[in-house]
Amino acid sequence: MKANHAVMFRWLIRREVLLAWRRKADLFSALAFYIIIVSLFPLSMDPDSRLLRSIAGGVLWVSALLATMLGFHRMFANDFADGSLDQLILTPQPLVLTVIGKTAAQFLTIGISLILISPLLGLQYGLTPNDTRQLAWSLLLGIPVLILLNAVGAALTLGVHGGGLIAALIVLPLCVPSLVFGAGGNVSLVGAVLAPTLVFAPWAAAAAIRISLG
Amino acid sequence: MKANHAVMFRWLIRREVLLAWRRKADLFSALAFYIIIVSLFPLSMDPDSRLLRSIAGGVLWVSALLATMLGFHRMFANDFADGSLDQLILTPQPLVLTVIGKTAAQFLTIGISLILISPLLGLQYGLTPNDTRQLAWSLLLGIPVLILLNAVGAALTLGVHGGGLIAALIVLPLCVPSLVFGAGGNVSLVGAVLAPTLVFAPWAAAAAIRISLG
Amino acid sequence: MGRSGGNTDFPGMKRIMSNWYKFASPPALYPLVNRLIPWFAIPSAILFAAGLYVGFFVAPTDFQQGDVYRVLFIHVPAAWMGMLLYVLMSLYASVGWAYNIRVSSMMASALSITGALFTLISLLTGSLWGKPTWGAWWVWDARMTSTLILFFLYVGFIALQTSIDDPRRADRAGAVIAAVGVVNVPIIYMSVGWWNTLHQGATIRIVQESTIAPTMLAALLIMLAACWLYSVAVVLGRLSCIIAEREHLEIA
Amino acid sequence: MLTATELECVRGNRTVFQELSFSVRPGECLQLTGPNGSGKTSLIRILCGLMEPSHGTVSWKKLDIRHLAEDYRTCITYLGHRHGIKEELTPLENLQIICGLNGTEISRNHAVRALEYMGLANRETAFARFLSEGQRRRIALARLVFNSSEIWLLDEVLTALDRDGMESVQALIDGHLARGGMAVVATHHGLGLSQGRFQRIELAA
Amino acid sequence: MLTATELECVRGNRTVFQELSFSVRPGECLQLTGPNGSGKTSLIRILCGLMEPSHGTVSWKKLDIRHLAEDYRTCITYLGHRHGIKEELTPLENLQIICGLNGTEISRNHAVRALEYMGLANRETAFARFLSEGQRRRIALARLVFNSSEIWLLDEVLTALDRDGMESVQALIDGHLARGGMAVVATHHGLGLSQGRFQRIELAA
Ligand code: HEM
Ligand SMILES: Nc1ncnc2c1ncn2[C@@H]1O[C@H](COP(=O)(O)OP(=O)(O)OP(=O)(O)O)[C@@H](O)[C@H]1O
Ligand SMILES: Nc1ncnc2c1ncn2[C@@H]1O[C@H](COP(=O)(O)OP(=O)(O)OP(=O)(O)O)[C@@H](O)[C@H]1O
Ligand SMILES: [Mg+2]
Ligand SMILES: [Mg+2]
Repeated sequence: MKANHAVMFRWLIRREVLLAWRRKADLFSALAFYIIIVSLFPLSMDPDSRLLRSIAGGVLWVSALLATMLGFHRMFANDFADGSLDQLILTPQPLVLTVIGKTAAQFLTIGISLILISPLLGLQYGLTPNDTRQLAWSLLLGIPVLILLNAVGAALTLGVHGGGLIAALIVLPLCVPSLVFGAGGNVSLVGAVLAPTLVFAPWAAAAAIRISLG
Repeated sequence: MKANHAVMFRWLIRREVLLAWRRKADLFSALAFYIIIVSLFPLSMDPDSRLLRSIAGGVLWVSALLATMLGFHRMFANDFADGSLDQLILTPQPLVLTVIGKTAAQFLTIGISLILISPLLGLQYGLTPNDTRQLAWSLLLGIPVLILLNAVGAALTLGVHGGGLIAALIVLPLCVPSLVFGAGGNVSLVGAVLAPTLVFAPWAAAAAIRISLG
Repeated sequence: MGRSGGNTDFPGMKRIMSNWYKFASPPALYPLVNRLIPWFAIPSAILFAAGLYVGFFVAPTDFQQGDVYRVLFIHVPAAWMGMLLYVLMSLYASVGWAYNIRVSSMMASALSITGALFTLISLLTGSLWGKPTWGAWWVWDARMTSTLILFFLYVGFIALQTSIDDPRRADRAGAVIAAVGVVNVPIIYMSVGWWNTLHQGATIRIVQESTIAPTMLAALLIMLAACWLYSVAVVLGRLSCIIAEREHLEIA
Repeated sequence: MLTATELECVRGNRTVFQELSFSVRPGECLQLTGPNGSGKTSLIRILCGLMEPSHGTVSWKKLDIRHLAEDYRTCITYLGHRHGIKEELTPLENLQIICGLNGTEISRNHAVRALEYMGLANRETAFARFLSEGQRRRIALARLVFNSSEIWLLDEVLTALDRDGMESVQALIDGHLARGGMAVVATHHGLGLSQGRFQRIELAA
Repeated sequence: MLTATELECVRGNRTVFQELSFSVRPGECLQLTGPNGSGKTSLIRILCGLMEPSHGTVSWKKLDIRHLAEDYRTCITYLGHRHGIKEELTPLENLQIICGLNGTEISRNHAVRALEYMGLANRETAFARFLSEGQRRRIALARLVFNSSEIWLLDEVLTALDRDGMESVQALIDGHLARGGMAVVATHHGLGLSQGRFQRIELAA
């Protein structure tokens, strides 16, 4: 049996990526959203470069956080609504693996594209190449945390009306540490937050799904 | 026949409000979400009062946009998914009235509560009573714009054909002017944006719904 | 598969559990709970009276801040209770989940509201206090900020539980989020502290009188005890309501 | 009289049906049968004006429904595959609201009686979320009990219903025809209708 | 052998069924009937382990399925009211993915043949969104064509299907039973099965 897990996992990833591709719209709107939010601030305040540079990290991080929020509560909700979540749960694969697969796919699609576009947006704020590099790194380590936490929130609110918002409520406070460290530009601390999240969040999410289908 | 429109409209409002009430969680969490986002920004930057005051407008507006977006893209999607949108369209009421009714209900529930809470949040950013008043006004005029534009977007994304992409790319940029004016604290310009939106958006949304159901 | 408490998988565990279940069955506890309430309610009322009296009339006026500082007698205990109750809540929730003890889960729900309330009070009194002392209703001081976030954690928990209408599911979901939350609390406090020291400019050190007058200390301690008893009483009260509601639900 | 003339339906790039003409007279029931994907749903949606035919017209009392718009919508009752039942509402609320929205308000105890007729006695005030598939379907159908609109357009109306369910629906349609109403019903099950003139259109795949 | 002992199901605050015990042997089909809301769906979800019975156990080859977990899941195939078909995917993709996810990969032209068997010839590459209700249902059912798992759990399997559809499904179940498989089928329609031993449980409302 075990031998098969690899195969199943590959199919899971293929499924998720294919779906993401067919739903380009979501991906693009998340990106567009990110870009607009980030570009808004310079427009809405006096363009004093020192001021801008000092808020750059914060704005980019919070916007990234929000852009991830927008899509991810649908991570399980769609599958729940059309019954394919039942099917995913009934695959011989342990549910944790399924969760990991889905989050990984999310990271590979939205996550990566957010990270890739950030340096460009950094330019708007006159970030030095050095700051930019630091920011990109912190996002690279931080966004997985955001995604994983979102997965837990999404799983807990399955089939709950207004699930998206409630998931956000639950998740946002938990995102504070990575937000603070990331925006503060302390990459290593973000990594320190990532490690335990990687280990525990998938289990929490899996448990949450079981509970929600109870 | 015409006599009935009033009755039907009352039932529509009753329906929407009842649903909103049953989904209290939605409303409540939209608010909490708004508050949390607003409070997160300072955490991601240097909390010195001058800086905070200068970004306050932007932060409150962006957060308001989000709080509306997170909830409202489901505005028609729910009704579409369970088939009750068909029923709404087949009522003797003109579709535009239905759209107006739904958006009005949204404004009366989530919209108002967002506006009411904003001054409090202004305190966190050390806004002067004067700035606060200005901000509240700009939100009062601006949030309807956001809701209406979201309605159009939601209508376009119904059934998630390729329309989703178009919707995102149309609606988000359309939000930018009100965002910029509002965040910049220019109430009269926001009003200038509101007027045409009030006139055209409902028709656009109605048309969009027809298209999506094709 | 629905049951997620791994413990139920050991042979024999089921029996123990079912005993627990009988032992801690809500209906059995209901009368006991109701009988306990006054034993905490009355003393807390007395202590409140005493504490407030000492705090507001006996304790000397602060030479720096004048009489404003007396808010401290409400503010500080409230803040502490807020933090304490969150930990308790998570504990009860987790136990209720792992061993499938309904009362324990109900206890968690009961605690969440009271905890949130205390945290809110500490926030409000804090900012009431902040206005005269710091000249601002709100200051992004580390302690205040982390209290605010703690409040958000409470709100998330409550929102989740109220939005789920199947009580069993609400309990379990709450347990998950409470567990995740309590693990995060220290990290959050640490991060906020780090952030605050990162931007020294903004930190307002709450000036600590080198020596608190003994009467002040007494008042503070009395108020603390009063808050304790109050929480126990209120939580038990809420618990009995929850039991009544749910059992009634199951009878109907 | 409801008349369809030379209807053609193109979905995507495939013609589902063409040259479809028929008319339904008062007291008459038109049954649509045909294999999956033969166009029953499409046809019904065209008949209520939810979809545009790619060619041809649907007319009601000699007038094109596209021009009649609201005046036509007051005359029809449509039930689709997806029965717009709100899970957060109770059967009672669902029923009263849908009636109110159609300008035919219905008193609480009429509503209760309708639901009882559909076998939902003493479940009127449970949230629809807690009801089974068939029970939800029954809420949607309860709308037909006190319904006096001239045209009923029912898609897969018997899905998910048990025997009694089917019978009571058939009884409803009978009564409607007897009152001189018209019905267009798409179904895979035979409709055991006693009353009323019949007409069957078999759509080809 | 699949055995259920003293199952009890409580939804919300009402007991749907109690004291339900039965066992299904290889080559045997258990048909669940009963009025709407009698607990067919609940029972099937309990049998696949998606729901916890409030009391009682389900065991497979004498072992509680709660402990078997994955080993049990490899043996079952479940189709529910909501047939987990992704509208953004083509029938082909849907089929291959669901099979792959269950560790029973299926070659492209096997998939095509399965879909053809379910009457979706030359629709394999249209998006499921563009298919009719029944056609979507058929995609989900195509999974059964080359399916060798021992237990089939089918809820309302004949819904929305036309005559041929029903017949081909019945043929599939026949074959499955003939191969010594087991099936639990909830349906309101009679199952015209020729082969295999039978067993019917009538759930009371
Ligand atoms: C974990 C939460 C909190 C704890 C444990 C806490 C504890 C304390 C304590 C022990 C004092 C006594 C003053 C001292 O000697 O340090 C104090 C003072 C004060 N607290 Fe808090 N507090 C908390 C949150 C807050 C919040 C949320 C606010 C405002 C919103 C606030 C505002 C103040 C103010 C203005 C003072 C007086 C500062 C001064 O004495 O100069 N505190 N707090
Ligand atoms: N989520 C739920 N919460 C509470 N009760 C529920 C829930 N879902 C279903 N029920 C109740 O459980 C009973 C059984 O539901 P179930 O869906 O199993 O019936 P069923 O036999 O499948 O009906 P149908 O033939 O209509 O599909 C019904 O009376 C229903 O009211
Ligand atoms: N949105 C769509 N876009 C393109 N083609 C579609 C769309 N919806 C359905 N079709 C096609 O139109 C044809 C008719 O679909 P329709 O739903 O009317 O069939 P039906 O008779 O209702 O089938 P069923 O008995 O399964 O309900 C089908 O072949 C289907 O593939
Ligand atoms: Mg159809
Ligand atoms: Mg069922």
